[in-house]
Amino acid sequence: SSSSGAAESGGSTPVQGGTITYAHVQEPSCIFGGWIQQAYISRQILDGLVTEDDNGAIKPWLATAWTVSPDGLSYTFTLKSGVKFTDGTPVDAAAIAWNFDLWENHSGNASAKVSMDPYYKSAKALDPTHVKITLNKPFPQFLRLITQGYYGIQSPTAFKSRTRQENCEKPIGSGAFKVKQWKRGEEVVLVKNPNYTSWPATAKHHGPAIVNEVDWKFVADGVSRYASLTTGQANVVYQVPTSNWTDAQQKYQPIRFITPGKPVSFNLNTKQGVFTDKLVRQAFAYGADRKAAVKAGFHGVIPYEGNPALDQATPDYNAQAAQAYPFDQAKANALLDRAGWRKGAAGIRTKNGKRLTVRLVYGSGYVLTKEGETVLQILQEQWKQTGFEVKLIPATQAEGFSGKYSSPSTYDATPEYWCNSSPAVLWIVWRPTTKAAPNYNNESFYNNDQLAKTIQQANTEQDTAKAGQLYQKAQQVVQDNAVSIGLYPQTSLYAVAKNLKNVWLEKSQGEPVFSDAYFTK
Amino acid sequence: MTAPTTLDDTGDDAAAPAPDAAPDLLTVENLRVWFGTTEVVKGISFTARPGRCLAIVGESGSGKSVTARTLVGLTGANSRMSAERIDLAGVDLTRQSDRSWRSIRGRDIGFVLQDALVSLDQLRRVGDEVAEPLRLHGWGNKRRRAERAVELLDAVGVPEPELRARQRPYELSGGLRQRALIASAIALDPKLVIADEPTTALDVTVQAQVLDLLAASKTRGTSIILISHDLSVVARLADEVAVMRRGEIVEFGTAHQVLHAPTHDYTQHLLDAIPSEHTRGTRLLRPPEGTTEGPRTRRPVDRDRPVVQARNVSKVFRGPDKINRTVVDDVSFDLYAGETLGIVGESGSGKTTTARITLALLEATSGDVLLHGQPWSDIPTAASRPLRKQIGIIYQDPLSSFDPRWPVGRILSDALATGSRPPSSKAEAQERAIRLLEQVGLSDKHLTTAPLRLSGGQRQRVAIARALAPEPGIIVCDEPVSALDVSVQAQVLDLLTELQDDLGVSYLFISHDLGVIHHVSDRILVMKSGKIIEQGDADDVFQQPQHPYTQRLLTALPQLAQA
Amino acid sequence: MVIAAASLTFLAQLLMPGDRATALMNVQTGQQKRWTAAELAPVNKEFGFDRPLPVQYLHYLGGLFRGDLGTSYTQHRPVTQVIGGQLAPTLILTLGALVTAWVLAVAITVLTVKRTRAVSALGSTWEALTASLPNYWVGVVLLVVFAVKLPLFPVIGGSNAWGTVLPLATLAIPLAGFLGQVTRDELEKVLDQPFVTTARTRGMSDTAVRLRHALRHAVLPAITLSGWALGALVSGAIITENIFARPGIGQVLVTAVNTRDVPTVSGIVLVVAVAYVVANLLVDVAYALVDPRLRGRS
Amino acid sequence: MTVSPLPTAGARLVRLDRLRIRPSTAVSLIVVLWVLLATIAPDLLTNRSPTAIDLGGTMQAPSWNHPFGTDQAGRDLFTRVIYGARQSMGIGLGATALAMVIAVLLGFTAGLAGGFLDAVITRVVEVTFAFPALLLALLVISVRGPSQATELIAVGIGSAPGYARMVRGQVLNVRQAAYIEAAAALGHNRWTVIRQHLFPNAMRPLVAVMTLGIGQSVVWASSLSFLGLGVPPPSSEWGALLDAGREYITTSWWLEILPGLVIIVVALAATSLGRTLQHKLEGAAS
Ligand SMILES: Nc1ncnc2c1ncn2[C@@H]1O[C@H](COP(=O)(O)OP(=O)(O)OP(=O)(O)O)[C@@H](O)[C@H]1O
Ligand SMILES: Nc1ncnc2c1ncn2[C@@H]1O[C@H](COP(=O)(O)OP(=O)(O)OP(=O)(O)O)[C@@H](O)[C@H]1O
Ligand SMILES: [Mg+2]
Ligand SMILES: [Mg+2]
Repeated sequence: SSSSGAAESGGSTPVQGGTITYAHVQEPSCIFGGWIQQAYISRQILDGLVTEDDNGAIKPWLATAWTVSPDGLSYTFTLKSGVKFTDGTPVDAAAIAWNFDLWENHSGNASAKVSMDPYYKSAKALDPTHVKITLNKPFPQFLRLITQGYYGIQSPTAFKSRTRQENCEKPIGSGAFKVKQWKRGEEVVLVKNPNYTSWPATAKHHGPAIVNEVDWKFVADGVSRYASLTTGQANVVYQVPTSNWTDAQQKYQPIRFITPGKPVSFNLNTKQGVFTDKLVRQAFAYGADRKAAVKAGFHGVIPYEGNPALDQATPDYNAQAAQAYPFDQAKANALLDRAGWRKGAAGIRTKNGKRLTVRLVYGSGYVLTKEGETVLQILQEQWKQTGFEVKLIPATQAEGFSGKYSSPSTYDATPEYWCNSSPAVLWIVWRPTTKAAPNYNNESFYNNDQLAKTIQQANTEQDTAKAGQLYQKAQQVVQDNAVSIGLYPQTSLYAVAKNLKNVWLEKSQGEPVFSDAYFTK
Repeated sequence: MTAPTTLDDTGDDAAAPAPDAAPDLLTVENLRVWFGTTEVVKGISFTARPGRCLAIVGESGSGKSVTARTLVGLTGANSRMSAERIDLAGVDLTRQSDRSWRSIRGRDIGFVLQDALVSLDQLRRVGDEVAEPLRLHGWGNKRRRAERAVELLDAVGVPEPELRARQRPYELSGGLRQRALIASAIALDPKLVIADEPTTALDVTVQAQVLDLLAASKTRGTSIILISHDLSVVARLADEVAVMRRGEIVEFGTAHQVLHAPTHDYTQHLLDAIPSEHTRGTRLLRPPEGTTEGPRTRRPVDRDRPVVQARNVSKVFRGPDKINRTVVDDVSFDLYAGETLGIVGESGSGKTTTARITLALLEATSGDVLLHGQPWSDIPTAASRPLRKQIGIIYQDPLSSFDPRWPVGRILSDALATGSRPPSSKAEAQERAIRLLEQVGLSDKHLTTAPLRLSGGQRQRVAIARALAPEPGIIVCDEPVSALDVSVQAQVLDLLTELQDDLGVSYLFISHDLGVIHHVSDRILVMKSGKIIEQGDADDVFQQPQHPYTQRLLTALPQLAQA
Repeated sequence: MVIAAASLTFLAQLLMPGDRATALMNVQTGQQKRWTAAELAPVNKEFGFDRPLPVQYLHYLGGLFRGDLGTSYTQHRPVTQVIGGQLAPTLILTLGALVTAWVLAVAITVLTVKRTRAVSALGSTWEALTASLPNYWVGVVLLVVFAVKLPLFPVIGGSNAWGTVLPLATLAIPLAGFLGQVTRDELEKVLDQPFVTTARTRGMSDTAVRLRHALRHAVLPAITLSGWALGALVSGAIITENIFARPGIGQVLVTAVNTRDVPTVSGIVLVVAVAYVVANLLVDVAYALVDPRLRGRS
Repeated sequence: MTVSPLPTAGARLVRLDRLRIRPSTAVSLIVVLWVLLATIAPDLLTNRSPTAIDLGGTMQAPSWNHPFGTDQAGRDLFTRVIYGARQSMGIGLGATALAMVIAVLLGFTAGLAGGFLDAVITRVVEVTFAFPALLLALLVISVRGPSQATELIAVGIGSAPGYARMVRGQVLNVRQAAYIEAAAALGHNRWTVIRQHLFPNAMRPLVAVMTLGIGQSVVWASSLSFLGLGVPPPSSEWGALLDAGREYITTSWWLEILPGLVIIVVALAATSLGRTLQHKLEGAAS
């Protein structure tokens, strides 16, 4: 139930120009990169090859048309002609090919790379307006994947001739805005690109941006962020605190966006510790009222997601699988009894003198918000009643980044999400680890050949319906084995002032789009 | 005991104006002051006249300062005052608004506070401080005031007044500060100057200069109220004397009459307690009522048995400015069994340093000290430790020499344990501690008292008890009475002489008070700038001083006889 | 000492567990996973993490002496620039807070010390209360009251003057309480000093006595503590910048620590150490100005 | 002047009167005792569990039933504050004790050894003093990860240099005292003097400073929690409560304001007790 668009025009008079003040949460260290925080802002500056509309259909952007070879191995894109980067160089086939090469082979963007791996083979400019991408195997999800913000096209000339610092702070694209100034710690000032010609097919107007500037502010504190809107200092705010959502719905234009991909779900360590036993994993899933906890923690604003593999906004979502493991303590108790865990002192179960302890490591403040932490605390209390001793271990960003909690010996469960517009994200997350190619994204350390095969088949299956069935099956396997336990989808909550119209969200990851927005008098 | 017959009855009354020549400047009748509910001044009356000096004397805490402060309306917080009459040249001082008080203070009454050394703002220039009353009372302009301040400093005998005016109080010696304070008090030529203990903490020579200064302004017609507990100081300046005790004036009369023919017992008691050459070999305090005391026999000094021998001792200190200063310079002396060797000298002359070297608490730069003829000062600390019980010390400031956490009992048993006969049980330690306390005139109820809760005299006595505990044959007494008023001082001095007579203890007795030294010493060393400039039998040194410095010291010494 | 502080930080961070290249890759992708050696190799090479630690340290030290603090791992620009851009707002905030705290503390003590019982009690209670206030709580409450409920000040004021008022108050109020307590104790003592009584005996009014004589003595301990207060102010600034979304060193520091941006953290420590040294020099100067007794010494 | 002996009868009364407990001190004492009780036996002050959730009664404003209201999981805030005392005070006391131990070791070594060792230690202390305490804490936490122990260590290490300076100054000060020389003059050896006189007297004023420090440590620890670097949930350490309550300040004020007031009152009480103690000790020393 996503609604990406809140603009109902009419009523008051539109105004040309003006400055949109947008209050975002986190400040990235560079504007372009593989972190979703970077995608939000680079979407304003860089254009993609194709985009996705509200119905999930792939639409033209820099590419006006494309053909797929019958074997599904090559994609030939026709580019819009006359489009220029803001440094004046043309957006031609060579530039596109160079960008693909950058992502795949020169650490240009690890998130772009991991989405294409291992299907991508090469990119080649056929002539200035035609570029051909060749794959190793058929991969119909390819088009959907490259609609994401990570695939923003940059000017090769600028990238090669400028310093790393310049590329970091002011990437050169062909987008509706360009970076004027980055006041670190405060805001990025974006000014409109007056020569903008490459709006996507999903744009709500044709031509350069209507407003002159976007002040992209960073306001980490939720109270301040929402207050900046209520006091009129900001026109749009990101991540409205859920406790203010009702208020925001009454006073502003609310936009709730459920980001497709893997929802926030607990990856259970199947390699070491208590969760090597499937019965215990299932008991864990039954043992707490996740639905009620999510409702309480997020004040009913964010939906519960029972499917741990994909969330409801992702194509080929398995709604059936989402129904598994309803709250049922009796069942949880029975499963634990069967697994040999007996209730001991203070209600905590033990087996062979070992306590049923779950080390639940979570990224505090960057994976889970305060609201998410509340959900954990509620769950912890409920799990206790079935005999689980859940230890909540918050990891700081520094610890998270340093990879401290990435080996099987460091945790039993960890909530994690992965924003991705395609069900192909299943491959990123569940690809088995092999000696030659470890998959560190597989945080359950779960190697299941049947699951791997199913996802691989789905990825290469050219028949959409068949592929859909395979993806659904894969989700079912994940759910049946209870290697991950669903919680809630990554959700963005925006509130837009009433006098600002036509702010809409990009479909693949929910980045706000300001090029069509205008103020009314 | 009667007043010393040697007190000179002639005086120099003739020099002072006739008592009734001038009308009263200040009249105080039935003044009472309370702090909270305690009455500290209990209905006193007195008068002060132009060109004359009224002295208020009395022991510490008798209400002198409170009376003085009341006269300028600054009695203090939580205080209450009542008087039938306080009249200053026709102005009723009992009812003054804050504003009118401000115009009286500094202009009509100059006030020299008791704590002279800290009565000038350390952070401001001396000239500004002296000129402050001028500024406050709108006298002249800034430049004139600065000039006037220099003139005033010059008038009170401050050398190089221009320089001094630009310096700050901490750069001046105590005597100069005292004079600057007086300069400030007389800046506007007030009719009345109140000087509260203007000479305590000053060397005798400087003290004489300050008294001369006040005498000079008296001759100019100023009325002076001088407050002091030192009767010999009073004798030099006062025309009338009021003796205060516990908030009351017990005796009032001309200086000559009060000091030479006191009518009140208390005044007599005070006069007796003053140590001097005349009191040698006698008790300063009358024995308690009912006990009769036979003549005391002094134990002879054993000249063959030197207990301490200092040989060519020198000490060099390296100052923070990296300059070496010789603080003790080639000092040699012998102390014999049963003898009291007095050391006098001005502040900083190296007395304490000499004492600490004698005790081997400080290593001499050169020279050494023998104890009972054995090496002492230059042996390792481990070797000297067992010998320590033979030599004790009474510190100048007893309070700081006690661990503030320890009650008297613990202090004493600790000292007993270090002696040659350590007590074998707790009970014995307790018993012996009580005996020590009784010896110094205290009792077992002081065992559990913290030193802080003792009075000055009691502390001094505990210090003595501690020094006695290990039963040493030698005690170094460093200014043991400098902080005490006469009556307590007398008590302590009596105890020390008694112990010497009874036990044959030897004393190295340091003091800058010549009267005290003369009272206790058999022989005297005079120190100046680290050197011994004169030594000899006490009477010889006092009667025929050889060194000019000693002579200066002795002439500066105020005498009761001057009244 | 300054170099020692920076070196110590640098070394401490090098020796910290966790791989810097991994951290960098994760920062760039918003992940918290491990990476293969092949993926890490280019990063290691680019930043020289593959060189032995002593070599890295010597390289850093060499840079320090040339005035080069190195390049930020995450922002890809010189640390001098990273810090330079953020220094001014923090300096304005901390120094402004120090001055404000002083003015408040002095005014309140002079007005309330040794007055009537009620007034004195009011003054000392105010000081005790404000001295116990945690910065963050003051910040949050001020923000909600004066920016959200009564929109007098901007919520996200950035570094402009009007937006600085609330952050300044957040830092200054607790500090004023602290300085006030110290000054009050001292002023109480000083007002009992004989030289104060002497000034009164010359006919000086109470207010003049306080301002001309007593105050100068009473501020001495607070001056000494101001040097120390700087450290507390920097700590407070980190919190305050966080609450008011204000640019500044504090924010950069938290981010740099989180992302293991070693040169930036060391650089900030260096700057703070320099500030500390300078502040203490200034304190000494101020002390000597107020108390000439110290001038002759040392 | 002599002190007149106390009358034996009623001596007790006089003593009590001597203590001269001012009302503010009495209130502070009560607060501190209350917190100590909460630390030792929280179940005496409340019969609820601090983690018991009630999804039907979330975000309730203060009432008779819930004096401090309830939070987003329906937990009783009053109970959480009481149970949080143990962690908060644990950190406050622990950090102060740790800081003291470090400070005493460094300060005494520096003060007694003098010379080169003194110079080195003083430098090190100066260098660490230049670190803002929060930065030290950040570094410690980034290495060790947030936990009660880490927070304790961070706050402890952060405040140690200040104490170390004080201890050293105190040692140098006491070393000069006449009673130290007096003890030597009696023939005691060095260690006896250090043990009997130097150590206890150098430490004496630190008692008051420690009391002050405990209040400050509680505030410090809560600052770290406020930055999300504190004790992991579901702990109800006071700083953590504030951290959780912050986003509700405009919607459910009590979640932020009430725990904040508790911290302030406790810090205030500790500070005021510390200062009373300080004045008493100072007064006794002069
Ligand atoms: N501010 C005050 N509050 C309470 N009691 C006070 C105060 N000032 C003085 N007193 C008491 O008043 C009495 C008289 O004190 P005062 O200072 O006048 O003595 P004094 O005769 O000047 O003694 P000294 O020779 O020691 O200066 C003493 O008992 C003293 O304790
Ligand atoms: N530890 C020390 N270091 C440096 N200088 C010192 C030291 N102890 C004493 N002095 C200096 O030695 C000189 C003599 O001091 P000493 O204490 O022996 O004098 P004093 O005759 O006892 O004086 P007073 O009568 O004031 O007690 C003084 O100038 C003093 O400053
Ligand atoms: Mg007096
Ligand atoms: Mg001396």
